[in-house]
Order: sequence, then C-alpha cells, then structure tokens
Amino acid sequence: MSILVDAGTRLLVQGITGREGEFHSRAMLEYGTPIVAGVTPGKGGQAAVDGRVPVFDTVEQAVRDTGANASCIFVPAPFAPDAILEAAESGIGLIFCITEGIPALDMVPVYHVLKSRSVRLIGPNCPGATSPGSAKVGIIPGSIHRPGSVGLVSRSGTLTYEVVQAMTDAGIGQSTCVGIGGDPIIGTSFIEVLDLFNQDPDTDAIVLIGEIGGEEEEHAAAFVAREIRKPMAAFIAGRTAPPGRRMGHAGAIISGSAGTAEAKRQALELAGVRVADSPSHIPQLLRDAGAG
Amino acid sequence: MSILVDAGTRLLVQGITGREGEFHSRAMLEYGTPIVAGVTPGKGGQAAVDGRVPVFDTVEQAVRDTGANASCIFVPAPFAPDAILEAAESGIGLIFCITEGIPALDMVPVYHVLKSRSVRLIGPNCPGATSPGSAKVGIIPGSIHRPGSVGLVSRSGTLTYEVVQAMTDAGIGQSTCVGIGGDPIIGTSFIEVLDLFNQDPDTDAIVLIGEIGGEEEEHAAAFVAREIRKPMAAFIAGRTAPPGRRMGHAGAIISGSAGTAEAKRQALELAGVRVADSPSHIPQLLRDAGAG
Amino acid sequence: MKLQEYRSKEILARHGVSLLAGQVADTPEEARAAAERIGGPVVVKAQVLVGGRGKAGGVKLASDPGEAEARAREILGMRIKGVSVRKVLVAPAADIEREFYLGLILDRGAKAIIAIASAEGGVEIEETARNNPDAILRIGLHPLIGLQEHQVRRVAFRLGVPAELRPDFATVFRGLYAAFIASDADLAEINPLVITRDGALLALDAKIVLDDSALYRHPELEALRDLDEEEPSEIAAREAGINFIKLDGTIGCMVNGAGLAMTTMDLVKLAGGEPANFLDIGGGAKAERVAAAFRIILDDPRVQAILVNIFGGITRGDEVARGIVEARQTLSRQVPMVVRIVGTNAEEARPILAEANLITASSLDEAAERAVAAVRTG
Amino acid sequence: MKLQEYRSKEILARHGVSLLAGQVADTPEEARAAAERIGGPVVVKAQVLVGGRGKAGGVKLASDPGEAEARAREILGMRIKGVSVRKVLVAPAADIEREFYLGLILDRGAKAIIAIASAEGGVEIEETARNNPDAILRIGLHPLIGLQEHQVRRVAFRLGVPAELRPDFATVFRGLYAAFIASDADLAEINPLVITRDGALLALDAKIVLDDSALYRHPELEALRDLDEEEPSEIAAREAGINFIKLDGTIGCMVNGAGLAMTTMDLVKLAGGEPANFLDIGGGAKAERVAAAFRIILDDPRVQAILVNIFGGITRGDEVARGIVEARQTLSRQVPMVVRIVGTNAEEARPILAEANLITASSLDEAAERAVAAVRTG
Repeated sequence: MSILVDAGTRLLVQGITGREGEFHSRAMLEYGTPIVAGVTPGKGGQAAVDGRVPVFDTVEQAVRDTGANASCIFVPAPFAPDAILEAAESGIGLIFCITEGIPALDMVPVYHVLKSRSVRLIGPNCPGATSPGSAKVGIIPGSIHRPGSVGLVSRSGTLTYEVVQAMTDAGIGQSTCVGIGGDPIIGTSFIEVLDLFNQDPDTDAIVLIGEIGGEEEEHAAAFVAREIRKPMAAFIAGRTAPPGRRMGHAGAIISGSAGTAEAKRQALELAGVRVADSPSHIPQLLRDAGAG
Repeated sequence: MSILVDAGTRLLVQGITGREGEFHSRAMLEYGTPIVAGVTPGKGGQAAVDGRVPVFDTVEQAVRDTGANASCIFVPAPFAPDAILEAAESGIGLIFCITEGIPALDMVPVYHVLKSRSVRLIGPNCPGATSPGSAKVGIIPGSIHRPGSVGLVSRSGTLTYEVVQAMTDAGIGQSTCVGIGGDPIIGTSFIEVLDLFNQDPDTDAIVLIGEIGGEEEEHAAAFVAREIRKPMAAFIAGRTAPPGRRMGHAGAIISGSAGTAEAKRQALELAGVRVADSPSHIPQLLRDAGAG
Repeated sequence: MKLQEYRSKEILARHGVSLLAGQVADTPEEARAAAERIGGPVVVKAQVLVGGRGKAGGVKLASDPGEAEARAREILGMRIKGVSVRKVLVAPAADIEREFYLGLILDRGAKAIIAIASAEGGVEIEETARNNPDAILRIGLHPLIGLQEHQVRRVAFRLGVPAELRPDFATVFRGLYAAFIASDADLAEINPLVITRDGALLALDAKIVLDDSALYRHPELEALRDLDEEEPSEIAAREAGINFIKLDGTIGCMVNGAGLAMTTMDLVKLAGGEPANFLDIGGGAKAERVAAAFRIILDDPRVQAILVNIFGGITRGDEVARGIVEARQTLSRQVPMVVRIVGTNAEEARPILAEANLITASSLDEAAERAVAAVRTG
Repeated sequence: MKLQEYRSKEILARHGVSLLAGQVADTPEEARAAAERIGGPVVVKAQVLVGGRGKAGGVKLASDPGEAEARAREILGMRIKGVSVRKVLVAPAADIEREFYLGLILDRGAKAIIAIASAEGGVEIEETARNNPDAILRIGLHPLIGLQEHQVRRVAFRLGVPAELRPDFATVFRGLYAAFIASDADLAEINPLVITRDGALLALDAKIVLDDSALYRHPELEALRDLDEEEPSEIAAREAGINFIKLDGTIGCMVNGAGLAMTTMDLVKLAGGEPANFLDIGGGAKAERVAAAFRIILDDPRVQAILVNIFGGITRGDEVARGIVEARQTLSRQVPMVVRIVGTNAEEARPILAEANLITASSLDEAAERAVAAVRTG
C-alpha cells in the first residue's frame, strides 16, 4: 500500500515539546500515526501533546522503552545534526528531519555517517511523508490526501500540497507522498525514492516534482530510463528563475548553465516522463499515461 | 598456491628511495617479486634500486602508468598514515605498512576510511607476507622459506622467522606466511587471514603465532571453533611477561587480567588448536595434527 | 552570500595564504593615497560581486600614484553588469610568470568538498571547463577527514609547482581549506594564484561565497555583507524575514513556500504576463509580514497587479485573508489584487476576501490568468 | 607512558576541566607550606604511578598545616607496591556528596575511543566491572567524528547528573576528550568526578596514559616522564634505543625482536631458569648497541649468565658476532654467555664465536638449556 511509513511505523518525535514539534505531533496523532515517544533533553518523564506522548531525555531510552522505529525531527537548526546522529546511533533506521536552515557543512558528516550505517534520512528541510489512510510523518496537511496507487516524490513543500490537492480533486489517490527536501545536501535522493516506488506493488504510477538547481532531476531521469516501467508524470518549478540567485531553498539555484528547469524537463521527457506546464495538468498526464 | 601475494602481484613501494625502502626492495626483486614502481614525492622521473624501478611523485601517477595493484610502505611514522591513505585513494587494493611507531590515534581514521573503501591494509609495524616461490612483500628473509601447503599468520617479526625456519628445516613448506603486525590498531586481524587460508585450496594446515596483549587470539579461537576444519598449530609468546609492561610491541601489554598468554592458549586449545611450548615443536604438532 | 575580493583576501590572509593585500579606496584621491603608501606600480580593481569586471575595463594598471588616481576615477561609478562600482582595491602590481586556478566547492552530488585546480589560471574555471576540460584536476576531499597531505602534493605535482615553492603551495592550499571550513563557505577560490618572476607564490584574486544557512554562527561575516550591490527592496525583505528576489515584470507575487513561489512565477509567464518578483513569505504568514511583503512588492513602480497564492498547511487561510485585507488598507498605492487561498480554513477565508472586493480564484492557473488580465485591462 | 596525578590534572585543567589542583611537595615542610597557602583542611596524596595507593595508606586527610606536615612525613618515603613515594600532592579537601567515574580509552577491538562512565566512582573501574557490571555505561565514539553532544547528554542523564550541573558536566566531558586527543593518550580518566555538598562538579583524581609512539610530537609531555619510579637500567636502555624491562631472574637475555625476546624468556623458564629481563635490541644491532645492552644486563648483580638470541634478517649474523666479541672485552664483569645466531650470515658467525670461546647453540631450546645449565654449574 505504501513506502517508508505505514501502519507499522512506531514514531518518535525529537523536539516534541517545542512549538512546531507539538503542533505537528498533534496533527500526526489526529491522522492516526502512532507516536510512541517524544524526546526533549531535560524533560524526560513528562507527557507531551495533552499527555498523550511520553517524553524521554534521550533517544536511546525512548527506543529501549517504546520500540520506536522511525523519528521525526523538529529540533532547531543548530542542534538538528546532533539529533539526527543521536537517532541513528540509537538504532532508529528511518529519520525525517523537518528542520530548515541547517548549514550544509554540518550535513556533510551526518550524511556519510548515516550512509555507512545504512540508516535512511529524509531531508533535512523536508515536509515528511504521508501514506494516505495509514500514517503521516511530518507536516504535510493530512486533509489533502486520498488513498490510492500513485506515488509522489518532491523537493518542495507547498508545491507538493498543490499537486497532491490537484490529484485528490481529480479522484487520483496516492500510495505515499514523500518530500525529500530542498537543501543542497539531503539524505535521500529522488532515485532512492523512485526505486522504492518501483518496487512497491501497490504503486502503479509515479509523480516527480522537481525544481531548479543541482542535477538530481537529471540523475533521476537516467534512472527512470534504465529502471522504471511504471507510468510517470512530472513538474519542474523555476522556468522563470534568474541564474545565480537562490530561490528560497538553499538548493534552488542555477549555477552557470547547470540546473535550469529546461534541462531537467528535457532529461525527463527523454526518459519517457510526461512533464506538465502547470501542477494542475498532472492528473490529466497521469490519465494519458494510463494511470489513475 | 597462496593468499594475498602471488605471481600476479604488481608491487609499488612507497618510500623506495629511503635506506630501508631501497634495501628491502632489492631483496624483494631478488626474490622475484615484480616491483613495478616506487614513489618518493619530489623524485619522480628517477629510477631506484640500481635503475631497476621507475620512481613517481604520487601513487596516482604510479598506478596509472604501471598498473600497480599492491603497495609496500617504508615511509617514516609521521608520514605513513598519509601514505596509506594516498595508496587507498589511488586505487591500490592491498597495502602493507612496514613502518613501526605510528601513533595509535593516527591509525584510527586510517583504519575506518580503508574499511569503508574495502581496501585491505596489513600492518602497520608488520614484516609483510611471503608466498614462497612466487612473491615476497615486506622484510621477511626470503631464504628461510620453502614452498608448501601450510599457511602461517603472526603478530610478530623475528619470532615468525624462527617458526618458519623450524618448519622449513623439518621439511614443511608454506603456502603463505603473513605478519599482521604488533600494534594495537592494525588493518587486518588474525580472523581475516585465517578466513583467507580457510578458503585457499592450496593451504592444508594453518599455524598461528600470537603474543600477549589484546584479545585477538581469543577472537581468532572463537572463529576457528566456528569455521575452520583444517589442522592448526599455534604458539603464544609472553608466558613470562609481567602485567602492565609494554613488551616492545605497542600492542604487547597485559592489562589487568586480560591479554595473558595462558588465557590465549586455553582459548585456542578449546577450539582444537594444538599449542606449542616452543617454536621448535610446531613441526611435530603439525604432523600430529595430520598435516605437513 | 558573496564576499568582495578584498574581504575574501582578508579571510585568506588570516589563514596563512600569502597575497598582496592592497588597500580599498572609495574615491580617486584615496586611491592615489593608497598607491603612494604602497609605492611602485599598482593595479586598480573594481570591487563588485558580479563576474567579468576585467573584460568590462574594471581592472587597470597604474605606474604611479597620479595614474592610480586617474584609473580609479575611470573605474569608480562605472557600471559592470548593471552594478555601479563604489569601491576599488589598490594593490601592488605583480610581475607574473605563471597563473594557476585553485578552488574548493561543496559538491552536492558527492556530498563533500571537492578541490578544483588548473594550470590555466586567470580565466574563469567554467571557461577552462568548456575549452580545455583536461586541464582541470578535480579531487574529492574525504567528507569526514578532510584535506589530506597527499592531495596537496598531488595537486602541486599536477600543476607543476617548482620544488622550491611546494611548501608555500601547501601553505596556500591548507590555508584555503581552513578558510573554507572556518567560514562555512560554499565556494572559496584563488584565481589567479601566481608565481611571480622573482619566485614568489601569491594569491592575486580571491572569491568566497558563504553558506547563508551558516551565517547565524558568523555574525562577523554577516557584517561583511555588501549592501551597496543589493536592491534596497531585497535588503528590506531580508530584514522582514521574507525571501524576495526582484525581477523585471509587472505582476508582483506573494506566495508561501519557495517551490510554489517559483511555480506561481512560471504560471504568470505561461499566462502571458511577466513576474515582478520571487517572494516566499514563509510559514505562518502573520499580518505584519504580509503588510511588509505588500510594501516591498509595491516599492517597484512597474508593479501593476499583485497575485497572492497561499496554500494553507500550517498557515491558516482565514488569518492570511484577514492580514491581506488589513495590510491593503495601509498601502500608499493600490493595484488590482488577485487572491487565491486553498488548504486549511480556505472556506473561512472566502467571505473575508469577497467582502473586501478582492479578485479571487480557485485554481492557480486561473489566478495567474486573472492577474495577467488585470494588468492588460488595468 | 603514565603521568602522575598532578601532571594529569595540569593537562585536564588546561582543557577546561574544573578541579582542585593543589600543590606538589617533596618534603613535609613543603607540604605544611602548601597547606598554609591553601587554607582549611587538605588531603595529602602520594604521587606514584602504581595503583592502590589509597588502600596502602598513601592518601590522608589533614585539618591544618601542622597535621599536613605530619601526614606528609608518614607518606613520603613509604613504599607502595615496591615504589617509594618521593612526592605528595597537597590539595583542598572536598566535601563529597556523590562520586562518578568518567574515562576514555582507546579500544583495540572497536579501533576507536570508547567512553566509560559509572555512577560508582572512587573505586577502580575494573572492580566495578567485576562486582556490578550493569553500573557501567560504555559508549563508542565515532572514529572519524569523535565525541558528539548527544553522547555527552546520554552519559549525564545515565549518571543522574542534576540539571543545574549538566552544563558543567558537558564542559568536563568535552575537556577530557580534548585532553585525550591533544595529548595522544591511550587512556584518560577522572576517578572520582565528584559533586560536592555545595553543588560543585570537580575532578578529584585523574590519570592519563600517553601513547609512547606519539611522544615524538609531544616533547613537552615527554619531559613530564617521572624517572624517579623507573629502574635506572631501564632509563639507560631507553637512551640507548633498546627496549628493556627488568625482571627478577638470573639469566640475562639479549634478543632481536619483541616477540622473539618474549619467547626466549619463556624458553628459559621452560628449561627451569628465570629470565632476568626482556631485551629487544631492535634491527641492525650495531656493536655499540650490543655493548650497551650487555652493560645494562650486567648492571643487575643477580645476572649469572647471558643468553644471546639473534635471528638474522636485516641484521647480519657475523656483524653481531663481532660486536658481541668486542663488547665482551669491555665488560667489568664476566658471566657465561650462550650465543645463538641464525639466519643471514649465521655460517660466518660461527668461527668468530668459536674463537672467542663462547658457548653456542643451534636451536633456541638448546640455547636456553645451556644458559640454565651454565647458571646451575656456574
């Protein structure tokens, strides 16, 4: 039915007693995601989110006492890299880091340490992932989803919601929607998520939402051409973005001639992906491709 | 016929123009080991060892021009860790570090970087390896060997020679003799070499030469009990060594109650290994075990 | 955040990179004084953050202080790629024998710093990459242990640095790396790194680009930001916590989320209009931030309509709607405003917008079309 | 190389670890003066490199300077595990509420530093490991990125450090780690780390063991070596570049290679004798080094015979033989000498040894037996 998160997810929230952490934990609980523990150093023994979630001082304690198997991090940027490492070292195999504004050089060691331990990190600066009807981890509004068989992967936040809403409005449900984050250094690439969707028997078609900057979409296109036979549609934001300027996301910047929306579009089309001019065209492209 | 080094070895010597490097390179060439290149930064373009070996400034150049696939390092301790990393990064898959006196904390990152790249390091502070009749890498005197089917692995230098000589004198030849080094942090453990011997069809029996300090021999014993069905004999040096004193090798120190010769002997005997009271008894123990 | 040449050099010098620092001058007279203090021939260099100043005539030699003043007079006030020159660097002229390129950049693919070097210095590395890619050496630094000595040697040998200058080269390379790490850079380059005829190794020009996300821990670097070259509206936006980039069109955009903001611009263009800006108002979107965003957008006299596109997630649509209505009343100039609010509390937002007589739209495509139409008919 | 408590504390203090440093005294009078300067009750602690000084009566409280002098008089000159006390540390007495153990050690198995902590401080960690292993927390530090903040927190929470002292605990832990790395230690421990009744966190005792292989880059630490507690013969050996450890037997051993040297000792024992030393003369074995080795061995009046065991590899047997013969002539005392030389140029060595009337042997077993026999008949 889904990838990454599902009914078996036992979620830990790091930074659960912060404003953002508490707000989104409540939304996740309301969606039905089992949050088994929270961590805030120094607040161990308390209960967060209206007394519904036990709080621990360390991830190690939380994992030992609750069997948490995934973590969602809302810790502020200066402390988030350490929080990621703590989760990884405590046996958490899947980590979502929602925090934005983490310095790129801080993420370099974190990325490589996690890879060497085969721990999956989604983000940072990502909205998380939702498997409609079973679990949502992160900040994607639960209301926009509809269970179904189209997987979606995106570097963006609200743009993702836009596309998901358009799909839901058109009656096209989602298996899982994953935001991988807009930073230059992120834990999980398009390719890795595409691979998961490709292997997921309950995902019949895939939507990719890219944007300017980097070469992730180009690499993804090469992977699609080589590996993926499921119908795909895509949208690339930033056709009108000027070169050399950082468009909000630290990763969204056209450097020299690299990273333009046009190059990404061409690469994807060459790989057989239908690329939309507007998010609202995605449902039709999926139908044209035989999905939905 | 052997493990690690053989007729296919294309050796590079780092520090070839130093006194030790040149002396032992000559001995290796005389033994028939193909030394295809030497490296001494700043001496690129020269020829070392009586004009027989071309010298390069960097390992990268040497590998590109000569196809070297193994390296033997005679670089002084302050520069040896960098030399190991240089070899590993330049595509060398097997590195022998003869250098002694490298600070242990320098070896910590080197060890882990090499493991992550699947590069095999033997040593440091090791005598190298010889596959009698085909190739010798390092400083083990070539004259003491005799080709045969007993594999030998040791943490020591001259003690190894003693045992090899005893075997050769008794008519027992060796497939390969490997010195893994006497430092606390070494690249390749007893277990890894035992595993290679276990898989080598031309090795019929195995000799292990251990010494006090650490728990390598105990771990090896557990591995032997689990995996090895070939006859084995062993010798452990240091039954009379006092606790708390470093017996020459940085790794040879009994700490508290750990690392004694007696504990190692017991662990090995429990695993079915015949443990000799004197190096000279090894040949008889091998015969008793049905080998040689 | 890009640093000017003279700022970049200050940082490199602190990390042991040898260079001819020179002095910054705001006026031709200061340039003369600087040349007098330096003595001998100098080079007068425009300090701008855009590339190509050499080709544009922004770098000139002067053999004496009088000439330095004259050259500075020519360069100061000059416009290079739309940026007017307000500062020059007066530095001793070097007698160059060879020029190298040496740079470090954070590579997104490798998730590590890579070193880039070329024996063809003095030209942009992108140009060398196009014309003579084999002249470029790239070495990935280990993400956890950083620059290693063998890598320094490898670059020195590949560039053909003479034996007697290899220790100096190592000092420069290590200094460049230390500066990169210490300042949380995205890029740090020396171009050219030169060998002079009298056998010295010197950094003649340098460029450092900082990671904006790391500026919070480098207030001393944040203070080096060159506001002269920024649009006043962009400065105001940064101070208000708004991501804003000025463009040339007529339709101002106010959006929550960077990807959606770019998409909104794209759809304005697709509908036949021209976006006047990129604007991501961020999460929450409080009333005062909305008001600030409107002021910043309307500061641009070319703006003839505003398109507001909010996808409510954390942000609640009715609050945004109220903020828009309030903020609109405070504006000095009124333009047609197309507002699209979806997601959380979008229903509640609708009557608020209707009451204020704002143009609404349910889809983004429709919103873009209405904004374009408003400009056409406006 | 082990450092005395007061040296270890000096290093930790430099890295920000809070402690009651105290003053070192060589005489009871100095101890009194130190106590006067400190004021209030003090603790007088024997400075020796062996463990168990507390149980041996080497640590005593004194409530005033007069008492401090008296206690110092008792401790100075005392023998603890064979080492005579030459220095005491006079430190302010702390009013202890809780005691922790906190240590870092280079772990051979993990090939990384591990942190060890226990809420049962004040006793040796090996004892806690035996009696209450669950009280010990071990955390492996990442070999490439080192100590992380979450590890510091984890230890603090596990030990139950009160909230108000957690920042101080973090400073201590980070300081211990920084001291470990900066001094190239094998081990660095604070035991006990205490919370006093007035709520301070202090390192009351500390121990650092340095990596001998790294001393070449720490001349300032090498200078801290406490020669008082070493055998003079071991000091002489180190200066001659010889690996030498004094033992209690009667048969001196001179061997090339550490493993072979241990084996030679083992075989002496197996043959019924007692080795007088471990001695690895190293590679090459030049004549002057051989002579120095003999002098060092014979310095021990118990030595009644010498067993020389050389396996020629790099070392050429005939050269060693000549060195032995020459060196023997310079010795003040003659004892039976059994010489076994094998390997490179062993053939050429034989006539040289025979001519000098040295006892020879072809196998190591035989050599050991002859040395034992020489002592018995000697």
